[in-house]
Amino acid sequence: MIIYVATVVVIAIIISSLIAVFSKKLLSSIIAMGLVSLGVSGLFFFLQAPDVAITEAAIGAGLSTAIFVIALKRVKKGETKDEE
Amino acid sequence: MKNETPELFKKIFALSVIAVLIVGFFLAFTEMPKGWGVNVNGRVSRLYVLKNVRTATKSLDSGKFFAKGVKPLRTDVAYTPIEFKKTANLEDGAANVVTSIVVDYRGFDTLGEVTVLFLAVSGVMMLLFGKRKKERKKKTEPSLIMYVGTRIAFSVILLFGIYIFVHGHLTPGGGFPGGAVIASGILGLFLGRRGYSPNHMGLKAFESLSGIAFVIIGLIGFFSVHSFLANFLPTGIIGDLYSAGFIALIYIAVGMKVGSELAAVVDTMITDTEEEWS
Amino acid sequence: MSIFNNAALLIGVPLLFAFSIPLFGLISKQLTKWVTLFVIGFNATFSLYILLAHKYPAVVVMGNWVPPFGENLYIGPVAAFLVSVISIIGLLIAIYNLWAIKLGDVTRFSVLFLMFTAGASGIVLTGDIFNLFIFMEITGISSYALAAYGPRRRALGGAFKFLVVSSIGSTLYLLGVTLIYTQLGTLNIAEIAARINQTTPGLLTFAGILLISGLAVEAELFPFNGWVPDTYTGAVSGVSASLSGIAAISGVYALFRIAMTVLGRDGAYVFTYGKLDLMTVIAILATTTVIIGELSALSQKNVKKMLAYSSMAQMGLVAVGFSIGSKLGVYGGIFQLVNHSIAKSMLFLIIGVLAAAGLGEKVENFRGLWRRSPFLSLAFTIGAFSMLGFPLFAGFWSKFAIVGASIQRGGWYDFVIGLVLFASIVEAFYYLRIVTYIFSSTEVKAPKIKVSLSPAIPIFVLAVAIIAIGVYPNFIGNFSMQSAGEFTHKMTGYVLNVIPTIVAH
Amino acid sequence: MQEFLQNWIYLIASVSLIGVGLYIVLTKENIFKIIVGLNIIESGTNLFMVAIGWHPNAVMPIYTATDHLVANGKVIAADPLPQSLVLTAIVIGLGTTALALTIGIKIFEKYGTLDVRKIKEAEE
Repeated sequence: MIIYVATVVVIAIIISSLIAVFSKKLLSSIIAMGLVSLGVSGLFFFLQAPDVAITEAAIGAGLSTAIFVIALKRVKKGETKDEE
Repeated sequence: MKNETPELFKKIFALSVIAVLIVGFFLAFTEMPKGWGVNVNGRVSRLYVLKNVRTATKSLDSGKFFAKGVKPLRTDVAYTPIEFKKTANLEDGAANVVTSIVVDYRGFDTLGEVTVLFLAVSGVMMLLFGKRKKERKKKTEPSLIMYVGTRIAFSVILLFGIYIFVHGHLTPGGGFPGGAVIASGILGLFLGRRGYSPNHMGLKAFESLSGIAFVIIGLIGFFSVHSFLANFLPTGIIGDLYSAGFIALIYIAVGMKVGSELAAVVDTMITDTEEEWS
Repeated sequence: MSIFNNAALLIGVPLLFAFSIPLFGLISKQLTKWVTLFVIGFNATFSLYILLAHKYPAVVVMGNWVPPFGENLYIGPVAAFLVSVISIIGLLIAIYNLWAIKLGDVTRFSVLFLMFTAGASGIVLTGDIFNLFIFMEITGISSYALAAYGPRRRALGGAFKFLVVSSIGSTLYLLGVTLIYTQLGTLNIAEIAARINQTTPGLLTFAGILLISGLAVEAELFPFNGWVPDTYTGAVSGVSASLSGIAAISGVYALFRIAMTVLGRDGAYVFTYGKLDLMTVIAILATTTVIIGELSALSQKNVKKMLAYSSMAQMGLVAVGFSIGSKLGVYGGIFQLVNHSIAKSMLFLIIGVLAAAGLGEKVENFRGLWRRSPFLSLAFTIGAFSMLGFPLFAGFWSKFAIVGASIQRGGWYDFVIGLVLFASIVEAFYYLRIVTYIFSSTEVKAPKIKVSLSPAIPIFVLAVAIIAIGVYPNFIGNFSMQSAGEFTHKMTGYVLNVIPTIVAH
Repeated sequence: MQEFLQNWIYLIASVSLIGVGLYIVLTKENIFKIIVGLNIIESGTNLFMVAIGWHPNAVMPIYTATDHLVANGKVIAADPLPQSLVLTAIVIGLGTTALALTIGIKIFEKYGTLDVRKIKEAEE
């Protein structure tokens, strides 16, 4: 049964990765990237890998995104939009 | 119009690269064991799960390990039942097999990994080196609740981080997530107080000393067992807090190192600096 | 399997000191450069001891877990030889850095440079396919940061490009490792090498493509070498020297350790794996690299950029030598690799000294250099002659060996003769152009360039090494020949030394 | 259906993440966006590596109450080796991200833009 839940999570991950591609604002693509990491860390739980899940949640989804936002704040004076 | 053509080419190029990659992966996936086909017993991990590498080593010495041509007989290695909180003196006493691989069986990788993080942090600090700018006019002062709350939360988060890396050999977690948790606590302090700045000397000392501790633990193994990063402590009863030999020690060092390093990254990135090449 | 665990200190000691350099930095910034110097000096001495006292072939067991269950380092002829070369060049560049690196965060620069050298040695030493990835990342991360160091802003663009290309490369490598692990269930290079025939052909082909394209980034082969000119031009000269002198060695080593030992067949020539003739693919890529690199170098006005393209072309030549597959060809490749490292790092160091003296990087700026600094002019000329393979200079013997190998191999590999000839002629064009500029006289009185002792030592030592190898090639050639044997005969040269009982019938 | 999903879903997910990330890196011009792409590629790789060690009957590779990691002498736990490799890869990814962002910040300070094309123009 759990595989169906995993499938839903996979679809959510792919959608948020597409948001990261097509979003015009940098901040939202960073948030989408964080969501991808969070979803992947959820999948790690389904894959019986709690160690990896905790690490991915703390480092990949948490700190990585935080560092991104901090860095974005430093360059915010200029452009925040991804110019297509 | 002039600008759009290279864009289009770029997209087509990217899509074709990705298409080639997907086809290749599809071919590889059809041939590789997946889902129901995965069998851990043919892999070297079986020995790690059974904590029976020494027996396998002995059969390797007598030439039995690769008896059928060059196919290793990992499934033949003896199985001794391991019972939580009962079995003592295993070759590696960590209840969490992932931890025992990360720190013990493949501890050298972890030393390298800590080094990679250290180098990345060194690079960040080298590139953002310079005179610290004066804090710009604050737009919003965090509220009193935020100020007090982050300070209280910090001690709780710190304790939680320490818990994670001290229990790395028993429960999921370990040095890396523990360190990351501590660093996020420090990040909270930055958010809660404008102009907060940790003790740089202390961070630097922490970072260096914990790294040195890791290498020295490795060197103790080198001088006592004559193999770098060898587990030189008794492994105790599986599941006990005092078990698994040097795993807890290494994870404490790793946790402190990762915590202080990530805190240093956050600190360096938050503070505006002015470059100086004089 | 003979065990020589003391060699773990080649990695352990640099790590210990790298972690403690920030503490030394609290005392004095200048001290940290000396610490780096002494640690790399220790590595150089120790590796030379291993090489000259013939302590190889030996296995270094990590964590007391014997291969293939734990991680190990393997010291064969290749590792002993290349680690010595890497450490000695690293030592010389560290001496140069004493003078060159004065501004900015010197402490962190020392950390990064030390681990850059140690990581490159680690790539050459390691016997585990995932550990190789870790060392690639150690070398990679430190080189991105080092490449971005410096007051010039174009350093940053080059470093970023390098970072992106290289991280994608290492991701591809990791995917390849994972694919192989699914079928063989091991990460030990020796065991994978012995059992590579047990993988299915389609998976092996794809995994091979992934591994090779990941490793070709550092080895500067054609579609993956877009970063080279930008990074080399932007970086500080000492860093360019270490990239071309140290990272290139480990990059080529990693590529051919995987292509020949892991994926290859045993014996003199290396042929198809799966559905793909990997060596032919590498030969084609390498040939393209040579042609593109040489032609691009020809049109450059900026000397540093020209050296970067020339470096690319030379790495292509090295790869061509390896891809011939015979012992002589691999010998030529390794010899060429070492010669290139010596000569190219010296040329970059000279550019660094000249830049500090206020000389620009344009070709015209070299006019009349002979009057201003005979020492640097002579050294540059020696380096240039070695690069283009002039007889009695180091580069001649390696190019000669590659040509000899292609004649011996015959078949369509004869084209290599033409390729080497083409490369030499084009190189003669652009290097001799600079040399004629150097020796042409100018009317304008320019002040003499003073070279202080610490950059002079490495330039002098490297120039003498080029002449010495050119006059007496047997010393280095002997080690190159032993190394070539390890590459071409993978069972007796590598696998059986690590796991002696692997084919016990 | 269930069996198909159990065999394929994680692999499909990881390959699509790698593909999406590569698309970002190859087509986008903004430096921060390229780094986002690198991160997504890395998530995909990590997922792939863990997925190759999992089978539908797998249990966590942790000895807790009993020795149920082993049944009839056969290991039924999920493969712990790729998991430990992924732990390493995640930390390395964080290091690369931090360094890349720093280079991005410096580029912005010196060129005033994050657009790769404009940086190239400024050089020439």
